[in-house]
Amino acid sequence: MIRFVDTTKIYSNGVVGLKNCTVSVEKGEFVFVIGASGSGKSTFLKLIMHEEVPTEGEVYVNGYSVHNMPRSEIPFLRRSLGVVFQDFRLLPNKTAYDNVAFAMQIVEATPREIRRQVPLALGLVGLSKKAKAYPHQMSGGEQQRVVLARALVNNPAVLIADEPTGNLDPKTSWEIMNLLEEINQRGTTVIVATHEKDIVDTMKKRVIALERGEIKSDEQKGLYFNEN
Amino acid sequence: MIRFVDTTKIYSNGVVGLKNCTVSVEKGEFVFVIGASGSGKSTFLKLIMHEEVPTEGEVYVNGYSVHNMPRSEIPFLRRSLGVVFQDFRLLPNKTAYDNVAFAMQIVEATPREIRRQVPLALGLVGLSKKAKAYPHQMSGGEQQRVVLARALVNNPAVLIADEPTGNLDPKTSWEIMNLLEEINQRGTTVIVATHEKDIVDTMKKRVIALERGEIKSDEQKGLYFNEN
Amino acid sequence: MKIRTIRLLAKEGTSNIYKNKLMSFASIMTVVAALFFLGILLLIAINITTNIESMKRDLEVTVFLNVSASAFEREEVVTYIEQQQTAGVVAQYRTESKEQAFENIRSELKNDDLLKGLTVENMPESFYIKLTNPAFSDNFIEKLKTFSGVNADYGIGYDKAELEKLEGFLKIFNFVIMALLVVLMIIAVFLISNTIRLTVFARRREIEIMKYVGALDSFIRWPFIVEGILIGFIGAALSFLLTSQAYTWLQNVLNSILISFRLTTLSILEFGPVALRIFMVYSIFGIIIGGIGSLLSVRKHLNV
Amino acid sequence: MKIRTIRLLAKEGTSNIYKNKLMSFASIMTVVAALFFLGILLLIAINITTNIESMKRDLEVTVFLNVSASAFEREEVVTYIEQQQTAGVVAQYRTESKEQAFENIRSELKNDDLLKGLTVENMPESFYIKLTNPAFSDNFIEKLKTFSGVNADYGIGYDKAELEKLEGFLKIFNFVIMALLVVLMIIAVFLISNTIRLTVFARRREIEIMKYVGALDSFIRWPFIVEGILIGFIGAALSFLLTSQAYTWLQNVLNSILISFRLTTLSILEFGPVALRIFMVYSIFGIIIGGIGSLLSVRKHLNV
Ligand SMILES: Nc1ncnc2c1ncn2[C@@H]1O[C@H](COP(=O)(O)OP(=O)(O)OP(=O)(O)O)[C@@H](O)[C@H]1O
Ligand SMILES: Nc1ncnc2c1ncn2[C@@H]1O[C@H](COP(=O)(O)OP(=O)(O)OP(=O)(O)O)[C@@H](O)[C@H]1O
Ligand SMILES: [Mg+2]
Ligand SMILES: [Mg+2]
Repeated sequence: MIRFVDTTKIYSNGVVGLKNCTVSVEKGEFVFVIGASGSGKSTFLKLIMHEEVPTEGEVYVNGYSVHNMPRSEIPFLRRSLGVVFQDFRLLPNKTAYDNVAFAMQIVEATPREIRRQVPLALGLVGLSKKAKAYPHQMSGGEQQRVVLARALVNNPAVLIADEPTGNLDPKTSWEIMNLLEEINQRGTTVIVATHEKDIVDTMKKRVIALERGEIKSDEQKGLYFNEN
Repeated sequence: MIRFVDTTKIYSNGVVGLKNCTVSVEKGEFVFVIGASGSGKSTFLKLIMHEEVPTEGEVYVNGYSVHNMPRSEIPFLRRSLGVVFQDFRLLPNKTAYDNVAFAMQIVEATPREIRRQVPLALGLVGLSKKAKAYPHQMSGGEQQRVVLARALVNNPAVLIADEPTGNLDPKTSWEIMNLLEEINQRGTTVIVATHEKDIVDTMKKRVIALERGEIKSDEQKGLYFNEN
Repeated sequence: MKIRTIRLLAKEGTSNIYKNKLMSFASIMTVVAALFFLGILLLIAINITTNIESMKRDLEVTVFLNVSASAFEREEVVTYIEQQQTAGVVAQYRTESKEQAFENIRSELKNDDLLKGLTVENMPESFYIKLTNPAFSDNFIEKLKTFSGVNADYGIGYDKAELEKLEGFLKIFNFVIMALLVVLMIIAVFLISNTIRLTVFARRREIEIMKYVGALDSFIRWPFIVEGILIGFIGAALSFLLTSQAYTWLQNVLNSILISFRLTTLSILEFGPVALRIFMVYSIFGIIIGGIGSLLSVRKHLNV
Repeated sequence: MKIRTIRLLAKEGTSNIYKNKLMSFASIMTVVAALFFLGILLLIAINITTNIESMKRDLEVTVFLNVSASAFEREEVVTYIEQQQTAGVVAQYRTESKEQAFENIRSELKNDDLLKGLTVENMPESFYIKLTNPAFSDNFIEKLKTFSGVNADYGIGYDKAELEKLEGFLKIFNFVIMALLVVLMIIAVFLISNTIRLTVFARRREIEIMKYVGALDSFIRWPFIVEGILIGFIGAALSFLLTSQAYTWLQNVLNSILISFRLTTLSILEFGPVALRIFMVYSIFGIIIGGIGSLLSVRKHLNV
């Protein structure tokens, strides 16, 4: 499903984002990616969605080889992924509803499907009442949940979430995590970069720990990495 | 120091941000503001820094009455506060160093002071190595710490932090919290909106809990609000 | 692409005009300003050309008959001129009789001493002929010379020098105005696409976000193109209104100046007859630049 | 505000031009385009005005002496004209002797019949006088009439009609060109400030952030004003270069057209003598619009 082969990402200013990373995630897995701030979690996820391209090595996602991909295929790769961005990336001129609907419009869903799925997705993240609000009219946590709804709405094969609960209170965080687990049980591969020790420790999923761009450990039923 | 008198904030779209809130924070206190996503924490903090103005009621901060304030005094109110914004608000065209330096330039600090203080502040948040990086070249947690450095650098009378550890791993979060406590011990009033149950429970500070815009509880040495 | 998607994208483009008010306003106003100035200049050019052309047409061919020309000889000439008039070569003509010629020369010379040798009888009759087009003059004059009644000695007058001067003016004027129009056109294209580029630049984050969510280039591009075309068209329509108002006002002021200076040979064109053409030019210009400007501006930001 | 802060803000404004390349480029190019077009139009206007003015000066006062005027009477007139020349009223003059007059009338009339009564002796001598300024004509002509040698019957010729026609042209032209220039100026101001507004709009978040961090309005404003002024000046300088190139080229082309049409009375101004003035106009215009445009654009976003 997702495979990194000796992948290295060095940013244009010389900073190492990821170093000699070899790892694979199979279909249907639920994986936590942990690590200190700046350890390369987002870089790892950005390489999957072709936001960044590897400097060296290879990345394969859903049958695409991301490291040398024709421009025209990138949108299709991304459509097979649902992404919760760490910095949200909501369209500022669209309401919560329209932001979620947008993800369906680009795959040319019928208006009927859109009318059914979008409220459902907003309901799942507990934002039915904010459907008409614009991003700047929502709290941080609300925006974050809209992004999650957008990532879910097309039932992607892979769900990538970069700190999806960073702006959420523990109760809502748990609700969201349970939601992700449920989605995972329905067959979606889920990859979550997170800092929530509680959640990682409780859920007992596979944990990939990064340190300064390198994979430090990769355990099934892992715990939140105990720093020193 | 900071006093809310029956303050209500209703946003232009009719959403209630804060309702009949009466509370005061004295000089030198350390206060956690907690609550579910959308409960009004950011609204509370935005009213203090005059980003929003109350619809009803009054807000006093550092001797300014925020609810009806001449335009020309707003900058001086804000200079008496150091703010960590939930959405960061770094200047995109400036490096980490310059972003922090900017906060000193506006109060017309001498170049010598700037050269001394800025690296110090960046060092405190563990970002000495990222001084030359632009915001888009930093990870989420790194950006968040630059914002904190900017908030600290002028030794403000009040430090307001809106989820300052939302993008940080537990270890770094603790370092930051210890830093805030240290600053508080040196006399700065600190107000932190947060979701980190662990931290709130461990630090045993005053906790103001919000629910749907209303103050639900306000306890010295409080614990993270147990929902239901 | 499905039909409902096309409709969706068109709607999107339209509503973006409202949503980005300041930027739409800026773009529309740039189109208005550029087209307005282009149009006014074009109208002035048309006016001047028309006037110089009409001055050229006002040049007369002057033909003197022999002092002793017979009635038959005279008739021959008149017939020829009138036949040419039917053929569309001659626009109009007038004759000057011997009596009129005498009166004219007398009032011209003033000094009676000089008139001693002149009588009505030894004055020639003459014709003043306006051609529809100065290009006919050479043939026409050649033909006239062959009539026996025509006095070839006096020469058949046609102010070649004046004609050449006018043509010189016209050429200079056309050259300057063409240069100005070309430059102005380039500037207009440049300014409009510049503005569009800025407005798209201000929304580059949005474009990037759409790409990150998996949108195809065309899905992102079309609303911008629709928006550009609409902005171009709205700008053109407003500019047309402005032009017609401004031109009508200019026309009135100029007409009163013309009258006060008795420059009655000059005339200012009406706006009505050229209105449709101006509107078409504006619309096509606006739409094309708006659409292409958007297309090119968006393209740059699609590469993420 | 402390001196080091002023220096800081000036530096900030300068470096922002680099940091926002696309937007600086757009603004500068708008300034270049607007000023360039303004300048070319201005130069054309100056040329046409100068030429019409010189045509007005080329109009001659025609004075006939009496056929029987004595040498003394003639001398009186010549003395007066030359004295006026010294006084700066008369630009130059030439005389036409009786012999020349006879030759001229003979070649003009062509028909020898008409010349029967004319001899060299009964032709008048005449003067053709160019004035430095048509406004002197009335006084000058009045005075000439008082000389006994001057033939007042013939009238003292001065082509009032031609003068009025030229003045009419000049007035129309001045009016049209002033209208165009004013409109163009407004459009230029509008376009430039429009562009600046867009570039500031694209940076409104930055402005807001600065405000949220506690910056004074002036602290935010000054870098933008410096940036605006610099952009205005750079645009003006580039526009000046472009104008001088384009004008020199236009001048060459027009000169060759003028020569080929033998319109030697027309002349095209050199760029050199007006260069400095044009540069000043451009700079002042660019700097003022750039500065004020920035100021006004920033102001809107300071209210947070
Ligand atoms: N565009 C970029 N250009 C240069 N350096 C970058 C860029 N993006 C990230 N980096 C650097 O690469 C390293 C890894 O960044 P990354 O965003 O992957 O961290 P992260 O694990 O997501 O951290 P966080 O938990 O704070 O989000 C960091 O040191 C960061 O400064
Ligand atoms: N500018 C705005 N316009 C309209 N409604 C707003 C605006 N800002 C916030 N709100 C609404 O006001 C309520 C309180 O928002 P606030 O940002 O204070 O929540 P919060 O406690 O900070 O939440 P979070 O933990 O998710 O950041 C929310 O329901 C939110 O949707
Ligand atoms: Mg990250
Ligand atoms: Mg908040």
